[in-house]
Amino acid sequence: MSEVKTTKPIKKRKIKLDENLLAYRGVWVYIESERGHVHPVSWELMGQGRQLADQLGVELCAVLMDAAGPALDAHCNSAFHFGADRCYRIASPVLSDYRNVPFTKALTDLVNAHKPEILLLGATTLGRDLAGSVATTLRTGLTADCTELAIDPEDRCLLSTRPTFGGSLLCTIVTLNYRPQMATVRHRVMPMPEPQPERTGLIVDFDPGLIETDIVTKILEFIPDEMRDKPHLPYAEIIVSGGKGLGKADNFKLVWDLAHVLGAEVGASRAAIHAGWIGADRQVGQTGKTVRPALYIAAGISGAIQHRVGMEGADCIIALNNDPNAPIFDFAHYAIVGDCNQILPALTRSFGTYLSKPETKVVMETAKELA
Amino acid sequence: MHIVVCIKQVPDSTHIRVHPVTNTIMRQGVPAIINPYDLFALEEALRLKDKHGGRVTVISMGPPQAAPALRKALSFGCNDAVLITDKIFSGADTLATSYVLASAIKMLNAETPVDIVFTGKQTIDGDTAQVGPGIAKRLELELLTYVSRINAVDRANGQITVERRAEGGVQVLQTRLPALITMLEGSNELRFATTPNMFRAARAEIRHWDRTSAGIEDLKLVGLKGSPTIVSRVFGPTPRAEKAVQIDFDPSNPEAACEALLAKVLAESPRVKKELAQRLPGYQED
Amino acid sequence: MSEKFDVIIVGAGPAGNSAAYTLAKAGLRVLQLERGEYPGSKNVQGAILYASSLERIIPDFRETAPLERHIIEQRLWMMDEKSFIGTHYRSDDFNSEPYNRYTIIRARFDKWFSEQVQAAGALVICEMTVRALLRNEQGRVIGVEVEREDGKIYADAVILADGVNSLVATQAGLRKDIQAGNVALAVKEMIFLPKETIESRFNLAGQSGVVIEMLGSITEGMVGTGFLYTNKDSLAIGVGGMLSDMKAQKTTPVELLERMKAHPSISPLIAGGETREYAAHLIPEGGYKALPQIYGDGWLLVGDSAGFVNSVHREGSNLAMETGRLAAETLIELLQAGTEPSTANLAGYKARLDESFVMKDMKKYQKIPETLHKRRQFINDYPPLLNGAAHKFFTVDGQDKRSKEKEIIASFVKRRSLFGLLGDAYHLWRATR
Amino acid sequence: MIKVEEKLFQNRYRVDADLPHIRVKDNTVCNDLCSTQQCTVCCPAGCWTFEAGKIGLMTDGCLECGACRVVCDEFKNVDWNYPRGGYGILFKFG
Repeated sequence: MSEVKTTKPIKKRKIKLDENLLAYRGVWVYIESERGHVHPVSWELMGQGRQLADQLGVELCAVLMDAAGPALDAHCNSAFHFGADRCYRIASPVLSDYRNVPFTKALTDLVNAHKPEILLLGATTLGRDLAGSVATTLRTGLTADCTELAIDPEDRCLLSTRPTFGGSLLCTIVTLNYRPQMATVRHRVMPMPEPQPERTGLIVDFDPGLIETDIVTKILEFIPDEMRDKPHLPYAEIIVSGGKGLGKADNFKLVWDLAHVLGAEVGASRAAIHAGWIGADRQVGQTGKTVRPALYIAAGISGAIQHRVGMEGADCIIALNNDPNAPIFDFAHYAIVGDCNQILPALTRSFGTYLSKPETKVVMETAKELA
Repeated sequence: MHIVVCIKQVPDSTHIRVHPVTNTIMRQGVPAIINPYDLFALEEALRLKDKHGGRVTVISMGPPQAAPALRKALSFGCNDAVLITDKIFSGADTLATSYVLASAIKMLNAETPVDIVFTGKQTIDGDTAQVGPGIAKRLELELLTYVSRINAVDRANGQITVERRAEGGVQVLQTRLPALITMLEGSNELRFATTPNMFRAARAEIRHWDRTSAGIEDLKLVGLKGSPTIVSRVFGPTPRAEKAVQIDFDPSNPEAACEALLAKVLAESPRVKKELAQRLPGYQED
Repeated sequence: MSEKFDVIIVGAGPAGNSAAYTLAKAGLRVLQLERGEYPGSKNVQGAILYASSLERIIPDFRETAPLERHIIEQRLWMMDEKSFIGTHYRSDDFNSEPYNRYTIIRARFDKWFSEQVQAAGALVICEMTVRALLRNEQGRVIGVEVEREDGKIYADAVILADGVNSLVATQAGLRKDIQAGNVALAVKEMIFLPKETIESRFNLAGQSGVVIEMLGSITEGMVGTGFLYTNKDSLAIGVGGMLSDMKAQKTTPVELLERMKAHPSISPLIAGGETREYAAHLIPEGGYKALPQIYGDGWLLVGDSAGFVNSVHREGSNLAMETGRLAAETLIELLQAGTEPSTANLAGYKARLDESFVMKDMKKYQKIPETLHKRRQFINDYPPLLNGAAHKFFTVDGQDKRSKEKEIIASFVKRRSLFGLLGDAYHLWRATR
Repeated sequence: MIKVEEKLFQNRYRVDADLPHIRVKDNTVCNDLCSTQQCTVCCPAGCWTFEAGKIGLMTDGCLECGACRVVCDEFKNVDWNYPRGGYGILFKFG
């Protein structure tokens, strides 16, 4: 990361593309699949890629790598449904499971052959590993974990915006006189596009000439994750937190009930931990954990800045508090003013109904068409 | 066994505050620390040294003021520290950085052959996670990223077996040394330095390498010139102005408010809707 | 093999740094241990630097030391709920080099001082917390033990500069723990404002600065003071009261500070500022009478660790530097002559202190703590009386001046009685001899 | 009125996860014998609380001033120490 300058926008250097870089056209999205299963971030990127391609007036291409077979072909079709004009298909037994060297060689050769101007990958452990090596091999620019991608109308450059300094700031990064412009984006940042089943397109096969015996790294086995018991607050997508406003220790049970129905992690404010109602490893805030979930439900938490710092990155904050001017209402998205010990059970029932967990009565269909 | 650990001195970003009202960056008095992710790499390297013997060299590219970070790394038990510092390196992005570090490691390799290079998963100020892969590519090292555990190191025939975090599980990989490893955060816990090591670190002389001693051949590839990307604008996230949407709550009929809330959330937050959809029984990620 | 030094210094505040610098300059093998991440990370002070003491240690400190503003105006306010009466002494003499007093920011200043100590040859190691003293069979202190593995470190003598809590000496049984009646608890904030705003609000130019000491209503009946010091682009504001007083009432330090900041004479000075740090610290206030035994077999106490603070004049860092230097000079003389730093031989430290302003000032004001403690009127009655008198005197309402004077005198007599007034004057005079 | 958390928010801490440096020697002394709980008033960081007849201590916001130890002079019930080297409050200005 180059030095952070003041917040005034720096006059961007006028980028003059070398002659040979003008040939780089088209927006590519790397479709990441492991064990026959495409990671949803790839489809989200297809939606974003479609917009960029339309703005640039160029083709959107999907890149798929796997052992030959029905799964690979099905994924190509899905890529067309999600907006691809063309699919580059690289089928090789060497690519059945992800390993850095073969995948880097295949993607690099493909890029050198067909010269895209933009290459997008998911910011998964696979995507970041691959992007890092490919960018270095191609000697080009790469911006990671972007939260926003746009085209600069003046010079058709990709403007990648991403958090920096631990998320307290955002910065916009530009790739200069290098192509392709590479960027990775995290899962659930870009909206999922609607598939159009009638779309189809051109499949282009590419053979990077991979030989298994050349590859040094061997995969011995794959161990799937079992259920985690240790609190995983930093990675949780839904968190239900309780604070002093709950009144007493056993009301925390209501927080656990709602969390159970939502498959969520349980967090707490410093005051609740101070009162000894829950373990300190569940503290969200300045001296606890920083979380960035999709949904954060705060029950009986005043929302003092020390707590706010740890959770204001949440996508959707629901605040339950009986004090109408609790500070949390200044930055929460939704607020219910009332007694948490009444609201929480009601919320548990409503979400339970919606998610049609066994203990709820409502018929499956209503849940389905709501989904 | 000769292990090289790359670390970076970064501002303690948990302490960079954006003033909630004026939206300016408050950098006043923000101290510098070792990039937290690098500490997991450092600990793993020291554990390998404890088990298999050998030396750990810690290196960093940065301004002269980055020396204390290396001195701190020495206090945990590293044997040698090199600060690669030169005015023309400043402003480097990850590509230029990996070029400089790779050159320096080549020089170290000439002194004593290097078996493993460790880097942190990413930095808290850059978060790009590209320096590790970049160095591996330039030095033709096998790349093992997001490693959560090192199962075995077989020095006799130069083999290493690790567990690498992947989506939904862990890959057990075996590959040939020399290799470059980036450690996943939380994979170990940093040791509490012993008194002798604190003394050694306090007395140690930190080697300073400039462009020549680091073996830099092509000056065009370093610093701002060698960086394909530049930061064109830094700004604070626009604080949410509007107040929370109030949903009135009638204690006699708590369900009503909750149903209204649920409907609103599903309508207005696609991410939450998707998240909830995934928790529907029988949901198959297509 | 364990480490051996001539002298180990515990703590890297002004006292510890002065001792380490002086010893290292004399060529002794010195080890300084600091428990914080960097020198200054655990130290809190108003903070005013007194050039005279530092000049004796590092004469050219002004060239490299991080100094905020040189002080050209001293204000003393006696405060009532809505007003203050006080004296402002501002002189252009203070504006000519070499400046006499500066405001500083301790985290930066201590770091700079420590760099000088290291340059002088001392070995400084941070993040090392001393847990105990090592003693030989005769009970002489022969080193320290830190909490890290193999933590025993040996030396001929140990200087304890570990601050007001003086934990090492207390836990080693060399002194009694500090008492609530001998220390004040002060809380402080660093409020950041643009340089120009500070300069316009305090009528300053360039690097000149103003310091304000406050007495009266802001400590809400407790014996204590408040302060407001100007730095380059920040204001240090704080208030403190005797811990024994704080223990006897219900206001928390945070409430005390917030109400002080809201005082009509103070809030405009800090308006629009951004608080970036909140700190708290105990300050030795017991004076001469509370001084513990400051040296013994193989050990010496310096700075706050011994309680060397002259609270009447708000002086602490100069006493710390002075005692640090004098302790070092005592040891240099002994160790270079090869004599044991025994209790008897270390008496030279006390002798040097008695000759210096340190003991003279401490003795001069030894009765002050007790006087203020017993005679609350100096804090509770006189400020409102003086404010009331000033208000009446300066209100032009057609009342003739003679009757105004009569009423003012009557207000004093009514509040304190004639005998009380004379008693107060006498006790104040006696307490400052 | 400003809550103490609002103040501590700006400070820099390195919390020594499960090694609190201050401990209550015997809770029953605080809960049953002590009548004033002055530590809850004097602590500038609000680490000490007394609710529902029980003393509470959380040291992660501690400013290491020592007031709680000194104030508890009647029962001497506070086991007070500095955090491990490099941990606890780290003043940016001081």
